[in-house]
Amino acid sequence: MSLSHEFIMGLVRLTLYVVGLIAFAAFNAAYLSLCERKVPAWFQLRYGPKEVGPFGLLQPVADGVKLLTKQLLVQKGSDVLLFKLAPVMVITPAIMCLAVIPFSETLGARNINLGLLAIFSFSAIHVLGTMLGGWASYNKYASIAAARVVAQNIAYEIPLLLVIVALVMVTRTFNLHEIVAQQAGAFWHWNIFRLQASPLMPLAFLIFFTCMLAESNRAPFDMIEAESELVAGAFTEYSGMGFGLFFIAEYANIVVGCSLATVLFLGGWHCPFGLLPGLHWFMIKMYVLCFAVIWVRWSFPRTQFYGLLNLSWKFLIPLAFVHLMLTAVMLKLA
Amino acid sequence: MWNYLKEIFSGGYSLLVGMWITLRHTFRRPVTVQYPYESLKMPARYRGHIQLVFDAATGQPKCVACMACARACPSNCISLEGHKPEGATRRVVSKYTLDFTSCSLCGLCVESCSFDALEFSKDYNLAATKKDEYVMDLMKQAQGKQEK
Amino acid sequence: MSIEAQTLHRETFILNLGPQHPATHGVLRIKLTLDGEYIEDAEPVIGYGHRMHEKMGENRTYAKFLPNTGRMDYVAAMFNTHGYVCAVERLAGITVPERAEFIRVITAELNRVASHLLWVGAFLIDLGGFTPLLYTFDDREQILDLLEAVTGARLTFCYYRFGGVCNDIDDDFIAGTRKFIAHLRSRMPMYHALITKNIIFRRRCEGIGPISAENCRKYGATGPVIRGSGVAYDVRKAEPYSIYPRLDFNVPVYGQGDCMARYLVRMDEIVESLRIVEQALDRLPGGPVMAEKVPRILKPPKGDCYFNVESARGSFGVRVVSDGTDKAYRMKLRSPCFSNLSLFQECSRGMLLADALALLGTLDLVIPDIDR
Amino acid sequence: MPINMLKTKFAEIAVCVAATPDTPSAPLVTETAHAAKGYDLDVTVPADRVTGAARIMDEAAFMLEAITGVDWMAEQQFEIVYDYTAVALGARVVVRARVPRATPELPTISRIYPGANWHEREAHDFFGIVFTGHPELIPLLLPEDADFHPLRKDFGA
Repeated sequence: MSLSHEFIMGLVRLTLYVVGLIAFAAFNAAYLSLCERKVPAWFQLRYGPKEVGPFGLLQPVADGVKLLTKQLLVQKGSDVLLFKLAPVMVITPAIMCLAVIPFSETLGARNINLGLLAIFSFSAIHVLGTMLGGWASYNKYASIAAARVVAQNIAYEIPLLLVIVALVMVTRTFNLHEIVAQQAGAFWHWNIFRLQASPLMPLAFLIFFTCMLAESNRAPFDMIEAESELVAGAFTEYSGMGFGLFFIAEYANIVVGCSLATVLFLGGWHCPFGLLPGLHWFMIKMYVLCFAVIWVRWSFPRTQFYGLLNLSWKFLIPLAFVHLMLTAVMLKLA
Repeated sequence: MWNYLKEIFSGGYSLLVGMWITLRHTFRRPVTVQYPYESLKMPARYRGHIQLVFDAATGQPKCVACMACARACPSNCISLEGHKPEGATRRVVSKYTLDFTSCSLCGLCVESCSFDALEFSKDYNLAATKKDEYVMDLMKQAQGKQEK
Repeated sequence: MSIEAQTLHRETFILNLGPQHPATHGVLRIKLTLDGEYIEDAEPVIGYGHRMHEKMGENRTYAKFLPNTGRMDYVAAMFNTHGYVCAVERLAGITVPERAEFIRVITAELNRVASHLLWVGAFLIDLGGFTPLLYTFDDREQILDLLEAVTGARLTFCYYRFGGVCNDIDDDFIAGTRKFIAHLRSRMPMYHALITKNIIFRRRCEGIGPISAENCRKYGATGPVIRGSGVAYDVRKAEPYSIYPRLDFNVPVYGQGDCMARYLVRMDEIVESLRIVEQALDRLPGGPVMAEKVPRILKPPKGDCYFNVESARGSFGVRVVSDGTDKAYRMKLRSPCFSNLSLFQECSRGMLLADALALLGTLDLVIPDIDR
Repeated sequence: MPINMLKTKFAEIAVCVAATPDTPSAPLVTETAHAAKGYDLDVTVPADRVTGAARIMDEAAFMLEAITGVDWMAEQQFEIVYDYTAVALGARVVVRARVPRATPELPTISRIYPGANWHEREAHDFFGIVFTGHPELIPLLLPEDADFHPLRKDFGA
């Protein structure tokens, strides 16, 4: 059996990308979780973790080791298969999503034509994973959280997709690489400021960001792990790395969401002043958005569940529709 | 419609104000005390566990074993013995035990003492691994402190 | 039909909230019957921290019971001690020197501020906001520092004695308190901007968990709960004690009866308490802080009496029945939280789980105070 | 409702006793000095009339503050004390009733004051007083299998 050179190279490339993406996701989870503890510490007039390593930089390692040494307890009466499958189902799509994101002109695992669609189809799976995890836990708090996560994600998928549809109408492509390429140049070329396409573009970005928070179950929309109501929500029964995977997935989802926001609205790897485009600009933009996610979480109380649905159905969806209509009209007129 | 838009703007503005407040706090100095490295000085009236006061002139405890403190204690955690040495004008304490496991740090014993023979320790690092360590022999403790 | 079949038929399930649950602030268990997320029935199960303080009051002398009082409502320990010493003083006919009365009011009101600040933070935790807790703790800590310098303890003060207080306050305390009052006043706009005006917070509180004035009366709910339902009932005004009649302060009342009203009552009470402390400091007279001729072993005459104080959570009452010996024949401690919690079952019916927890938070429960 | 009106109302249901054998018996309704006692009106009613007293208090818009017992060993009686306070007046009324220690039973007032439910359960816990007609007279503060009553004077501490 002879394997062609290209096939082997392709396999190596694939393996490298898979390893690289998993490493990227894990690294982000580790250090975003450190940020998640350091940033609120600054807000709250304290120091945050500072014992492990210089400035607490090795704290994620300590956390990881602790999680790895813990036993994954499976509660009697729970659905063992689903219970163990759920964390995997949550983390895999998050990593898959990273595969189509163009980090720079040349860096990106796969440049496929339907990249945007791929991301939305993958990201729908993690909802299922969380739901199954909560359901299989055989715990009432987790079951309530499982029901909540579905209602919440359905409600927020709609405005999210409406905003994306409007954007795609403007860009005329699903290819993320091309979407970024269209935004080349200084910041007024970015989609967020593409006011000639629709004057509501900045608002569309805010809707996208809000929905992204809700989709990744982040505060103030963290209904599924509302600790003052549901103890730890869907993750109540998870211990050790079972919980660890959910944890990594949460941050991977934030990274995906922020990357997507960067790609779609903030000009991807392009510099705001048209200078030196590259990976660093992408990273700066993405991490600024990640900081905003953490910032929002530590500034506000949690919304009530009907408040969350009200926000989606009464505010975000109508606004997204208005934005969609306006974009269509502008396109027709242009 | 107007109210609808007003709500969006006022609501959004209130969120921005909240974020601005938390961000502003970032630039203030942390208020926490990094405990094992730095510790606070206890105020003069801090009620720690009790200890015996020694007479500077004689080097002996001021306590005359009148049992007032033991009687005042709501939790009965003070037990002491005293004797009257020959030729002395007053009794001296020979054994003073504080069962810290049931002490509630109320300070009624110090208040009841008419000889100023009891004071509060300012030591608050009182973690121990065994219950026995909390049955404190105040005579011994005080001697240990004097030797230091 | 068996119980299980009925439950199946109604499609409700029972959820044990607690005894260890983040929202119950202690070992309180609430047996919830839920229909989806709607509460059909919420039965509080209490007594996990029961220590029988009333029996302890019967088998030890009056003075020895003093430390116990701080251990019921440990967040606002001054008030329990205040109610207790005042009840015994009333029974034994001890008059307290004026300076001691002023010091009592100053420390008690500072304690009220500390308690309310803690509540604001803890309530925000119930609603899922963590940062305000740290800010209120920062401010509360300064009160505790002040009180610690005077009383020697940060929580279980045990500061009042029959006939006065055990330590006099010094100039450092007065200067520190004045500084703190100015500091907290400057912080209040920040709290209002961060919490009160926040749209999410308002949505979580406005119109949520209404308690009618009638329900408050029927269940004996007092304190900020009844004042949030539009009834201006404050023991400090209704049955004036200590030097309160001589001080100028308002009783904040909000009529809506919802969580927001109770929250606003407490926020306004912080400001009012600061005013009280300031006035008391301005008029602080000299003189002794302990009445003379208070016997070491107190033996009040036969009879009974009742004394009520306005604690941070409502009206805290002590009924002492004396048989002329050095120990109380009967000591009834009426805790405000006990009555405040008892209306939860009725008022939470039909609410969503998260809203009910907001309602539970605004009742400002201190579990050891309920269980005694 | 002012105190003197309450006084006449309570006089109808209060226990009547004679101070000395020669004097005519008078209802046990005493006005007391608030500053000395902490309450304004001290009423003693027969055990079966506590609901009537509660109704009077309810009509006068009083709030139920507490229900408690006192164990009078020497007289072989339990005294049940109801503390009412008027939110508007700042007046406080104490209603007392006595039951024999052997059969400590009296009607519940939890239908008039739902808040009495817990107070009565607490009194049942501590003294073993049975409030007839109470919806669920099970231990509240004590463990659910508690069969002792700690505030009885003959309870070994």
